[in-house]
Amino acid sequence: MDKLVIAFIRPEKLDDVKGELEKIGIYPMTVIEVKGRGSQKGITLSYRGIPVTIDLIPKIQLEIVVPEEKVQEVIDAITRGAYTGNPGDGRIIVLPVEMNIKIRDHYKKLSS
Amino acid sequence: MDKLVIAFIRPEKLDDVKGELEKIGIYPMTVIEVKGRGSQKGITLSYRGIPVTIDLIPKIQLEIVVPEEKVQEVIDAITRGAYTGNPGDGRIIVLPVEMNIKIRDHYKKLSS
Amino acid sequence: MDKLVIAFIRPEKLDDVKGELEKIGIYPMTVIEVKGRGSQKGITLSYRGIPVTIDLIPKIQLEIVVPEEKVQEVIDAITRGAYTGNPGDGRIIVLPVEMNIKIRDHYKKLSS
Amino acid sequence: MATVNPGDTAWLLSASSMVLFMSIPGLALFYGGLVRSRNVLSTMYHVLSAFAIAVIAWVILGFSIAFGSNIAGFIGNPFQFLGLLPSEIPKIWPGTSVPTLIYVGFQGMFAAIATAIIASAIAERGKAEAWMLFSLLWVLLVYSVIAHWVWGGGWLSSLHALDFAGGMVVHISSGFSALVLSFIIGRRKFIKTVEAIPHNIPLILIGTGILWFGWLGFNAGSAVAANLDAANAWLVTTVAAASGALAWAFMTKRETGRPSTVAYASGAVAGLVAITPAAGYVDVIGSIIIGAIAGILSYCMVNFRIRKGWDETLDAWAVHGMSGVWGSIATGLFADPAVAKAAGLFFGNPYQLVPQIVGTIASIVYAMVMTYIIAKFVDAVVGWRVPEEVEKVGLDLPELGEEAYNM
Amino acid sequence: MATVNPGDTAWLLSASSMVLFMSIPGLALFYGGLVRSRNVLSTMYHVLSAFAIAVIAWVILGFSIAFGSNIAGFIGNPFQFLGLLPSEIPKIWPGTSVPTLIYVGFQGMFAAIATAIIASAIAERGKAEAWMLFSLLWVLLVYSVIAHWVWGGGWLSSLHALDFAGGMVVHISSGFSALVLSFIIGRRKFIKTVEAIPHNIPLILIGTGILWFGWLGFNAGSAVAANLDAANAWLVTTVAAASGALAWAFMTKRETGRPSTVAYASGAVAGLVAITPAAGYVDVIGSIIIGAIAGILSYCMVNFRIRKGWDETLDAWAVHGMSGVWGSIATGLFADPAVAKAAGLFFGNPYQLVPQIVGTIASIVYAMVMTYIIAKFVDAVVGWRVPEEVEKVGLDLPELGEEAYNM
Amino acid sequence: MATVNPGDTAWLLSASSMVLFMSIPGLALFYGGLVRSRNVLSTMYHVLSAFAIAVIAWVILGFSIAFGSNIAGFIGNPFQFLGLLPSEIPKIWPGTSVPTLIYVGFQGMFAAIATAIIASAIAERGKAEAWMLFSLLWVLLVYSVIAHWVWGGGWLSSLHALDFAGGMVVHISSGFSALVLSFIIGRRKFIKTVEAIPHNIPLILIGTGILWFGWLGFNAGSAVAANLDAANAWLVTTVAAASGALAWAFMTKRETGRPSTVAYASGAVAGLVAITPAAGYVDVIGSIIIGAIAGILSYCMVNFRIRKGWDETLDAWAVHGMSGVWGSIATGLFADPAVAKAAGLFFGNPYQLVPQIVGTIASIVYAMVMTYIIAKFVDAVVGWRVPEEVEKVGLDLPELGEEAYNM
Ligand SMILES: Nc1ncnc2c1ncn2[C@@H]1O[C@H](COP(=O)(O)OP(=O)(O)O)[C@@H](O)[C@H]1O
Ligand SMILES: Nc1ncnc2c1ncn2[C@@H]1O[C@H](COP(=O)(O)OP(=O)(O)O)[C@@H](O)[C@H]1O
Ligand SMILES: Nc1ncnc2c1ncn2[C@@H]1O[C@H](COP(=O)(O)OP(=O)(O)O)[C@@H](O)[C@H]1O
Repeated sequence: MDKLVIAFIRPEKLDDVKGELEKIGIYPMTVIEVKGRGSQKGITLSYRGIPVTIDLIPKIQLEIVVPEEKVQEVIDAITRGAYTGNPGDGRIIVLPVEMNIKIRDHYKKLSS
Repeated sequence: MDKLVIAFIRPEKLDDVKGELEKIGIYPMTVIEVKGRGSQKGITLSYRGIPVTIDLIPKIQLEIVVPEEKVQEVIDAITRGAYTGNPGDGRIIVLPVEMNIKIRDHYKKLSS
Repeated sequence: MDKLVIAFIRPEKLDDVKGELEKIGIYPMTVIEVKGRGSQKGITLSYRGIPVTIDLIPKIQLEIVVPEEKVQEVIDAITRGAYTGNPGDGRIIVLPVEMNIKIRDHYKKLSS
Repeated sequence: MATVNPGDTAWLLSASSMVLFMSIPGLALFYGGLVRSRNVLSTMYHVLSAFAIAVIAWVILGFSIAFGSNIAGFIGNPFQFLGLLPSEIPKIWPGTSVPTLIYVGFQGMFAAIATAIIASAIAERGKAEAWMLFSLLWVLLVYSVIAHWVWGGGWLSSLHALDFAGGMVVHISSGFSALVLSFIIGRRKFIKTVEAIPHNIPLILIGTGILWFGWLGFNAGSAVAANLDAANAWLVTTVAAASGALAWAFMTKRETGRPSTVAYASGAVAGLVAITPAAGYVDVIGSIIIGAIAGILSYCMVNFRIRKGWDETLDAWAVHGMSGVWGSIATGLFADPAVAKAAGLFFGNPYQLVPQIVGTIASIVYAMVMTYIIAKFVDAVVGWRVPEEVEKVGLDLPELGEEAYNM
Repeated sequence: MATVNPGDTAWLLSASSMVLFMSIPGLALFYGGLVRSRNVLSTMYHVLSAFAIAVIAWVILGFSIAFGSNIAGFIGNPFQFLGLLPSEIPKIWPGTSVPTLIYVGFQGMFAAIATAIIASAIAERGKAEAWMLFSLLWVLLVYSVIAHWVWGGGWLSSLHALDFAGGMVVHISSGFSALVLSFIIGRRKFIKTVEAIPHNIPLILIGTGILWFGWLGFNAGSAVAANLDAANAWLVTTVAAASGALAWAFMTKRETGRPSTVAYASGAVAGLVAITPAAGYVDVIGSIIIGAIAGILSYCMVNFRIRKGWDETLDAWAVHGMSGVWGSIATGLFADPAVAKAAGLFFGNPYQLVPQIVGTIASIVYAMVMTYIIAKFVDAVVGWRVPEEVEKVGLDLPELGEEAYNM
Repeated sequence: MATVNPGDTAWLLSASSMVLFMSIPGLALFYGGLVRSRNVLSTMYHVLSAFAIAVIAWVILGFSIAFGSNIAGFIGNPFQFLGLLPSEIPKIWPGTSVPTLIYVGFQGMFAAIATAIIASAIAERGKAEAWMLFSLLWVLLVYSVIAHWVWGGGWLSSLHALDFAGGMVVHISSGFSALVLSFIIGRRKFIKTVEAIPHNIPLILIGTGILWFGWLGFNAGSAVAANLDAANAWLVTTVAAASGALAWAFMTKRETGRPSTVAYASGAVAGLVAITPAAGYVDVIGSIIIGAIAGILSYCMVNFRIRKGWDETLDAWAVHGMSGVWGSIATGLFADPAVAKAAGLFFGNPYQLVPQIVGTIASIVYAMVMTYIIAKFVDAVVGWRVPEEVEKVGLDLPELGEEAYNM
């Protein structure tokens, strides 16, 4: 069965992540510009007396549908590409996919 | 097991929803700007003779990954924050999550 | 049980897809502007000597929550609306939904 | 017979163009950037439509009301230059060395922007139709009349009230009219704060730059000649704007720990407003002080209005109205006889304050009363507010059938 | 000997700058806002590149073709002012009181924007290289020649055709050239409608404001002096634009129940185009009518073109071409002898219509035939269209390696 | 006694307004579009705040330093025109026919934009407070002094160095100051390349258009009269910009297979910079060459800097500094005695190169040394860099409490 891998990563690491995925032969993906915060609750900056909280920081949400057997490889590749060692490196979740249909193929079936 | 809670809410209620979630100790989240319509099929405005249908209205899609036991609490908190009593208040769905990996932790595992 | 149908389609086909869905009585939906690439690995254009790869092309991600029994109908409608016959027509996936809550209804339950 | 002076005319042609540019697209951008993205076009349309209506009304009738021969100190003969028929107007405007038609154009740009400024009051909730009717009536019944009082030989000019480029005529009149209108149309629904939520600050800053640039034509053009007065007006305008911008940014930093670009922009406009009536009379040191106090004053007035919950959304009152009052009074304080013939309190002439205060009060009262009447009339005839559903989804799509951004 | 008049020169320096501003960035923004976001840069680049090429071509050769001594009524001596060597040109342009070089500059800005307007026809599908070659040939072989006919002492000026600021020379020539070019390059693929889909309406409105502002230099500068004619041109230009904007907005409201900001913008441009040939000859009342009819006419022409499925994408033909025709004819109708020496039909002189109609037809025919030849030549040498894949993904990335927005 | 010439004054009023517009919002947009979206406001604020500070500093003290009576060839008497008291200044600026105050204003706009250009060096990492202090010191201690040398009767003017509109005074001084400052503040962290990543190219192009438009006032206004020199400056400025734009676009195409709009914009600015010192002296053919070489040179310098990893982020050095050097030298090469009295190498006078080279070197050395001292002082007193966390999330929110876009 296929899985939907969703990764929340830093925008500036997208190219690295894409590179790592290409190395393992994974090309298809969907990219969404999102804002997010992790368990750090946002960053509070106060270097000028009055604090400002920056709690939603631009992130990239990456969605990749892959066959189950590829999931671990994909996770590893994303991790290699997205890692910096600082808070905010992100998170990867995997969801079950019940059907995965290519529109062009399905259309042919429909119209036949 | 973790769950992915997805809520479709009004943009202007995001701060309230965040507030309610903070009250129950939930900080991490991802926010996406989307457009949507509910079961009302969009709003048809016709006060000037020729109707215009505004069918896709800006909404916020909120994504929160939480442990199963927190799901109900999260749903309640979002509901409290998002409610106005008018059509368009939105909807919350819960999806199963099969894996939930923090990139920094996983990297350490990989490289060890 | 409900399902979450996610379709990745061409932006210019959104209206057609909406039309097909309306024909079968499906109105509610959420629309996200995303960028994506399919199995073609992006398009490499090189008509001027030095190639440029356009690998992430604007797409629309459509999200529709429907009861299980409607899923096939929805997939067929999306397919009819989104099809052009060229690479890039897109893909539809179906995810299981464990809970589906309308905020207005839930609020009433909470406050009663 | 007088002849056209090409130098003066050249400057007035440029200056008039610059003042047009203040409205189209300057003010439209400034206001448009301040609102939410679903209301940007309707807000810009308010400015654009008011401009076009005011221009047409001005050339047909308004100029006569303002500059026709004086009737009882109150208005000009409305039929004197009706339609500006070439046979009925002097070739050269009396008392100047420029063609009448560019004088009409220059003054018309003032009438148009004054009208457009009032759109502040109806942002995110006002109906375009109501607004367009209001614009037509306001430019003829309010603007043209006050212009006559001050510049057209009316009673305020007899009192020797100083208003170099329109502190009373343009800014007080429009700012206080906006305040009245905001009460008649009522607050926006579905908002948490009566503060504007800017959707696109670079747009605001483009608008600010265009306003500043155009204001140099506005003020220095008001000399109606390329002469020493114009040069003085040019320099003090620039200085007062810089001073106002820094003052407001400083106030914001004092309160929140940070300056801001919107603070800078608002302060620049406040400084520009305040120097407007004074530009031909005060010196550089005076202009630094006038600008700085304008920035501080309008900053406080914006906060005051927000605390009160007044939804005069884009602050025409706090910025144009109140800095207009300050500038009109300040002219009576800082007028330096070494610049022009007039002296203010700080240069030994306390009497100048009298016509300044009288003119200020008269402009405020007349503008508020007339706006009340016109706005109530428009409410009865057309109705001011869009339906609630429209306000909720934003005005651009239902009012104009357009969305600003389709990326 | 003639001396430079500083006043006239001051105005021409300003006016020339304003006309430059119309192209860079005015027209580029107007066009750029009208297309989809993946084509905005390539569309802007069409305007930018045409401008630069036309400027260089003009100072080297074009000015001589247009204003060199008359050869058979058809062109000027192309070698007369080649490269504008200081030793070979008069210091002051004969018949004016301004330096030759600013006259060259002012006229060059006209040549450049006329060329850039044609980019309308190739939006979202034209190759930059082909376009740049086309620009070079068009400005020399079409623009400069028609400019000679009308303003350089050519045959149309002998017929006393009136074209104050370029209704025939600039707008008819570019508008009809765009129509021809749109047929040669063919329709965009992958579109559902030949209407433009604006990705950013505030950009369009900034462009509109800049165009309007600059047009005042364009028309009032065409008096080549800061005089009564310039003042008349300034005022009627402003009024016609306002009138055109309201007329088009009104038509849109009549049909769809709502006005729109793009309607307003288009109408303003139509009004500006139509008043261009007339600005030195008609009075204010005439300009209101000319502007309003231009707004209505171009509105109908846009709809006509869309119904026909003609992909003259950004409406250079419907707006510049057709309102240019209307304005050129209207000059023969509304020319008021109280404004300048010329009289039109409504002022008792039906004969003025003859050169107006002849000039209009001649400009249309010459521009269309020559554009056909040049465009076919460019097609053969470079090819007009980007590959299909490029058209599908938008031109910005493949043609320029850039994306407009990276938020 | 000298009287005010209205034509010259008209032009200077317009030109000064145009130069103001170059900074507010021209340069602010140009720079703002080049950075990432989370730094756009802080970058624009650098320009805005420097402008306001420089204006105030200039009218109080800077003008005296630059144009007060000469002290030892090095600076002007700083107390002579302190605060520009009307009683202490001549009505008409000696040697011109324009009011002193507009001369002050015109020159002040130069001081302000020169200062603002340096903001290039601190983009995406510099603290607003440090920058504002730096601006104040720089405009007084660097700009005003070099302006005195070249234009205020100082030692470089005694050497007959030619700098028509500020190649040395404005562009070399600011460009090389930016280079020094970029080393003192250090590279941005968290970037992969020292190239700027433009978040909004249409903003850059609006900025470019405004810069080009304003530059015509900058260069042609430097004639301080509406005369033959101004006309020459106007035309060669336009031509050099077009030539530079095409040259840079061509270089980019040569290397990457495509031109680009940012290439065009950068090339136009490079051409404008290079023609600045030369505008009153060279002919049209000279300007085509000067512009083209400027485009190529600055293109190479940008690439050089990026290869070196120098984070002079928005290329003030590569574009303003290096094309400023080229233009200053080129004036000594291409000055055509048929244009003005001066002749360069190619017109038989090799000696003009001496003061050009001396002036260039002196400006570079003085600007670099003084900027080093001032920047180190500011570092010690305020500190240049925002905290790392701030740099990571972008400066707009933490420094200004604002986000540019809230769709
Ligand atoms: N529990 C969660 N639910 C939804 N999104 C999350 C969650 N945790 C993290 N994210 C997303 O991942 C991004 C990066 O998270 P990150 O800051 O790396 O988490 P942490 O601080 O725990 O390392 C966040 O900005 C957010 O978009
Ligand atoms: N079935 C659905 N599938 C996908 N999205 C939905 C669905 N129902 C609602 N939404 C999202 O939730 C938003 C709010 O829905 P809402 O209008 O509150 O529904 P209702 O009208 O039934 O109360 C919509 O704009 C849409 O984005
Ligand atoms: N495996 C996948 N994972 C995530 N998104 C995908 C995947 N395959 C396709 N997509 C999305 O669907 C869009 C259209 O895909 P498409 O190009 O039609 O695939 P194909 O080339 O196989 O037909 C892509 O741009 C991407 O957004």
